[in-house]
Amino acid sequence: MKLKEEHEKHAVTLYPEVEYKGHHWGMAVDLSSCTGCGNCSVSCQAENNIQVIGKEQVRNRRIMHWIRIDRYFSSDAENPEVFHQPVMCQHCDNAPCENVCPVSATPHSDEGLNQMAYNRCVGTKYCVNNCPYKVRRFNWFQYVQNDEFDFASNSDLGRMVLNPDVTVRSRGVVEKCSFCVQRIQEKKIKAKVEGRLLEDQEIQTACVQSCPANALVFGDMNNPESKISKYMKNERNYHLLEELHTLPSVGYLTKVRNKKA
Amino acid sequence: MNKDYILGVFKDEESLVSAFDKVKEKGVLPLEVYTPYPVHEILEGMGNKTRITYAAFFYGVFVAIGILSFLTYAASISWSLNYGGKPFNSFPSFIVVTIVATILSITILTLLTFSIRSKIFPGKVPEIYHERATDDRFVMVIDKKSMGANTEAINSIITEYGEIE
Amino acid sequence: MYNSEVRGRLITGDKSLGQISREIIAPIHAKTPVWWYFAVLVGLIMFGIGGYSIFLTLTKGIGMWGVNNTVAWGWAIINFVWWIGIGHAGTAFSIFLLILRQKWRTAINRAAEAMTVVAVFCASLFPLMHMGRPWLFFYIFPYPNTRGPLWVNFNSPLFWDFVAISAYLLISASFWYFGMLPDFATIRDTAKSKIKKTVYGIFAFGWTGSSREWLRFEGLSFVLGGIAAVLVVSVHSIVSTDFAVSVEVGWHTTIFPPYFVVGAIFSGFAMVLTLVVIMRGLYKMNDFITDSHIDAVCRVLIFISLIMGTAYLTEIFMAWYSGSQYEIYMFFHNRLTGEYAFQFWAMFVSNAVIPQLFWFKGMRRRMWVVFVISIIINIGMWFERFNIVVTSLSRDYLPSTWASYSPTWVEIGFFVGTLGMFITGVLLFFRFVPMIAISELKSVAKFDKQRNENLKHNDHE
Amino acid sequence: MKDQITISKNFKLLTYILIGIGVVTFALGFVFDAKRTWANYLLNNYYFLSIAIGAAFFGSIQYITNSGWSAAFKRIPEAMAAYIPFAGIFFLIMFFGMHSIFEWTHDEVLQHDELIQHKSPYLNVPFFFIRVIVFFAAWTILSKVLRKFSLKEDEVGGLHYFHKSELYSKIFIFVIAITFTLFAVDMLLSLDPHWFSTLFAAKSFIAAFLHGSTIIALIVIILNRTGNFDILNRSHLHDFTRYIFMTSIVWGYFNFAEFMLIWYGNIPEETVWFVERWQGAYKILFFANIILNWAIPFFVLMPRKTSRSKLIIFPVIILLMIGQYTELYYIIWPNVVHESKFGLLEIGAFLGYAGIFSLVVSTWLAKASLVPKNHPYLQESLHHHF
Repeated sequence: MKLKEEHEKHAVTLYPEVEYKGHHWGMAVDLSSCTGCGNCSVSCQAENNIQVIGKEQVRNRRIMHWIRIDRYFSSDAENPEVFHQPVMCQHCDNAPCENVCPVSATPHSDEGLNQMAYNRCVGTKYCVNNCPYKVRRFNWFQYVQNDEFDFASNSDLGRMVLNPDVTVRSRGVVEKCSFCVQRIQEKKIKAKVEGRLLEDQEIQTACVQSCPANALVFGDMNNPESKISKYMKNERNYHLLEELHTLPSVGYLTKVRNKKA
Repeated sequence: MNKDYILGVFKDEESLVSAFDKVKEKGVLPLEVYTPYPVHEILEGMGNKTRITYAAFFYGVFVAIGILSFLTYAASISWSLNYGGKPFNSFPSFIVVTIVATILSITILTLLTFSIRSKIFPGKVPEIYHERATDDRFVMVIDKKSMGANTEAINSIITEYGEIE
Repeated sequence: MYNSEVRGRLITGDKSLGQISREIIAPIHAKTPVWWYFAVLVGLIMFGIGGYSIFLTLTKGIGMWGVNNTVAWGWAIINFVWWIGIGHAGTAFSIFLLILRQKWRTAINRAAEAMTVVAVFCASLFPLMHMGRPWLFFYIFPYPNTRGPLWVNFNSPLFWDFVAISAYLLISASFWYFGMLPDFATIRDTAKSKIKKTVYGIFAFGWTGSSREWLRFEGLSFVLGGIAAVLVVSVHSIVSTDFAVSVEVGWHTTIFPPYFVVGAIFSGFAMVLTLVVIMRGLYKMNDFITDSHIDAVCRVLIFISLIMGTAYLTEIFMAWYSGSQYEIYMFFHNRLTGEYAFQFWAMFVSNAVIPQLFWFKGMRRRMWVVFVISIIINIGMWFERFNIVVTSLSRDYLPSTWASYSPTWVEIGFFVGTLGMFITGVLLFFRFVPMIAISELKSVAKFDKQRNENLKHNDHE
Repeated sequence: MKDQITISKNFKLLTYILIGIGVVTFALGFVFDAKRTWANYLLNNYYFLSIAIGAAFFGSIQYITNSGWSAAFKRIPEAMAAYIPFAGIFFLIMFFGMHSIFEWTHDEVLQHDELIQHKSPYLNVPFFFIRVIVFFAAWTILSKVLRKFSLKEDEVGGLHYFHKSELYSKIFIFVIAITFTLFAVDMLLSLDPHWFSTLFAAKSFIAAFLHGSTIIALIVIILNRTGNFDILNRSHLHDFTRYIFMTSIVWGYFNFAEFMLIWYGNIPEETVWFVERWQGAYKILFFANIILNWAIPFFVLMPRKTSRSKLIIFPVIILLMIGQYTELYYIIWPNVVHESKFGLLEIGAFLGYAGIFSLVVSTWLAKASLVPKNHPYLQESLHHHF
């Protein structure tokens, strides 16, 4: 873990880090468990009404799904070793995408979420450029009720499977992983109504819920007892592109392989 | 033509300036001088002063302070939002906006001041003494009353360098 | 005292003041030549293509362009920066040469400023149209929101851009317009036809040329000049912050603000040169825009070209010196040799190498060479923006997101449309507005006379 | 008007005393606190070299822009450029202090630091001194050539040497632009071998130009006070202050641009330099730099009246001289001395160098006619008025 110490030593900043007094949502991915099955992408797509855009647009590098799975190959090319890394919005506390938005469409919440106000977005796409992880998605076309995109959202039946808790984004708007904010709010309200504190693991985002390998963990990083806090303190934990000092709320537990010496 | 004044018309800058200086020596200040381009001796000699630069400076100072305080108010008091962990009062960022917005405001205000003070605005009907004053003639307008006893002398000065019309 | 033996004459042909006015105004009074109608038609057709492209973009979406999730800014932003760079010439020309007291500027600055206004207008279309929802562009105004105090983000370089470009458009237009008041008055007073007298009379705002007016006019030019000097620098610096404040490799570098300003002036001067060479040829203005004027612009271009070359080398050197693997990859594996290496070398050669031909007097005095090189610089500066915008985006931090970019015809059509707009705008300028600042030219005409010891310098300040 | 100036005995004596103070200070300094003394050595070397380079640049710019007004004063930048070879010798002597000044010269650091290993093809002692020698050779030769043309022009007249000077000025500007930026990288940027900024060299360059122009104006004013430059009128002063004003704005602009972009990006590899300088006395210096080098010249020299008055320009010049010092101190100290110490050592060292610089410049000024003869723009310059 020399690299990590190195980064921590050099993690110098010109302004103080923001303190999160209430919750501070975070996610961890155990790369040792992840098999790259893509279940998280699919469940996210179902939960968050993500449009199906067809292979032509995918070929044009205009994918819409909020989690993508990056594959890294190493060792020899004939029989490579591979590991999979699901990359969703990292909800950086020093998010480069937020401060470049002219219309305040993407501020940071008090709970450490990187939010999108779809109504406010005018689609300058600067945030898309300035995200070092490239996890922001742009609605290049109107995908709903458009004959050129004759997929789920072009028929009445198809639109009936939309999740009513999540808005459908219009053309020209940027969207991205919200940490399933609708689920967070639902559980928070439920706990409040019942007059109790939120329990750890009570909130499950769509990807966490559907991961067959339990590689994904979601929770409150401000709660020292939570599973996520333990994951974050794990010595295997690192952040993607840590050297940019974006302070992501997503941690990755590095992959461990058993190899002959 | 109204005969309360005489026009001295000159062909070049040197003649105008020489005649102007001599007329002034006689203690007579022309009503107005019309030239196709600014002649500094005349601008100084006519004794008018413009405070438009000072006006612009003060516009600049007030606008800059105003904008900077507005930005600070809007971003850190009225509705403070966290953008990427930047402090609410992002002073270095505000400087940029302040500079440009100040420049914009100075320009608008100075142009307005200029228009109002010089009475220059679209559709104004100009008072033209001599048609060629904007082309190739330098025209001096002298009030007959102000000449008094010097009428003869001034007439001869003007005819020496140019002509009377 | 102006030493015209060493410095060369500002106006050839020993013209009287009356001749100066008449010869410059001649195109306005003369019958419109046939080529003019033809050229306007070409401009309008190009503008039509642009209009159709904008229509498609508006009705179907930005997806009509070649941009994608990785390279989210494409031709639109390249062209925006390119146009705004060209738009810096006019003001830079008038202001910096005024500060350096270069008297030869008087023959060219009007054309340069006109070009500025048209170019900035062309430029401003791009950021508007490249928005996903351009009909909501007013969200960028910092007005107190009706549902509560939601202000805009003052940290955003795009907000700075918005303020800067509107300021620039307004100021360059008014700087240009107010400079023309005396000339409009000249047209009004020399025109024979009633209609022209009235129309130009309205444009002249009742200017008479009295000493009081001149005094305030000088004060105003001084203020506007001083402001515009700061503005030119700050506007393009702000455009550069669109890139430089990001964390993208190849964008985030501290040299960007001055580098963009210099680049803008470079491309602007090149465009001025293109325009002036055309203007000289079409309207026989050789007596006012003499060979030594062209020569002077060329020499400025050598100087700026050297600065550009130094900046390119600094960037490359610093990329290596930084020891950052991303920087090294960006410069040595992507820009210098990668997919867009052609664009990089096109930029380097046409901006830093080819203008060096201007060291030779023979090159500076051959109009077709000057014309060709000025066009090459314009193209080279376009490639510079391509190099910055696309190359950096296409290969950023995580290899999984690397993507290529090529424009669709809609984007190209949009660009063609602005070119058409520019051509039409410039042609209208040639036809209806005195293309050389008459009063300023008159004020320097005297320096060509043999005996000018007694004359004082009459700078507009 | 006399053709040549003579240096008064008192002035010479004064420079000798100053040099004496400097020598004593350095001698004592090396005994008691060698590291800090080497830091002083670097600072003052760079300080006066940058002024000389700035002046040489100023002289060349006048040719390139065909400026007429400054023709009568061109001997001053020429004399200041004569200091360049002396500075070269001082920089070569710095060989003995390399370890005290530059972290990257330490072998044990080099072994553990990958970043410095990466840079070592460029940052190594032999190549460093090869660069120093090449740069100084280029500057010395070109400035001597320009000086020679200028003196020849006095004798011969005509336009031949004028055109030659113009050509060489262009070359000189190009050479200075490339070499001085690399020089600033070597001397200042490499003090912190982990940090980089593309604008840094350009900023150092503009600082040299700013302070070079300032010192030219200072010398002109002093010479005028001693009755040598009767031709100096308010328009000349205004033009000098314009140069100071403009370059000061550019300096402020560069300084702001560099800081703002790094502040905004907040990437640790870049912020580290500022974080080190955002504590204790350095933070005060951060603002002092801006006030001295930008704010005061900007607001004081903006009105037409103040920029034509010697009484007002003089204190601004003094403040700018302090500004150059604080800026270099701010750059050098955190990396070399690690503490913000200021005392007799710093004052003595500065005085010593000031003595040498004044001696060199005055000697060269006295070598030729103070106002050039036969310069084609001389009449324009003498009758300068606006």
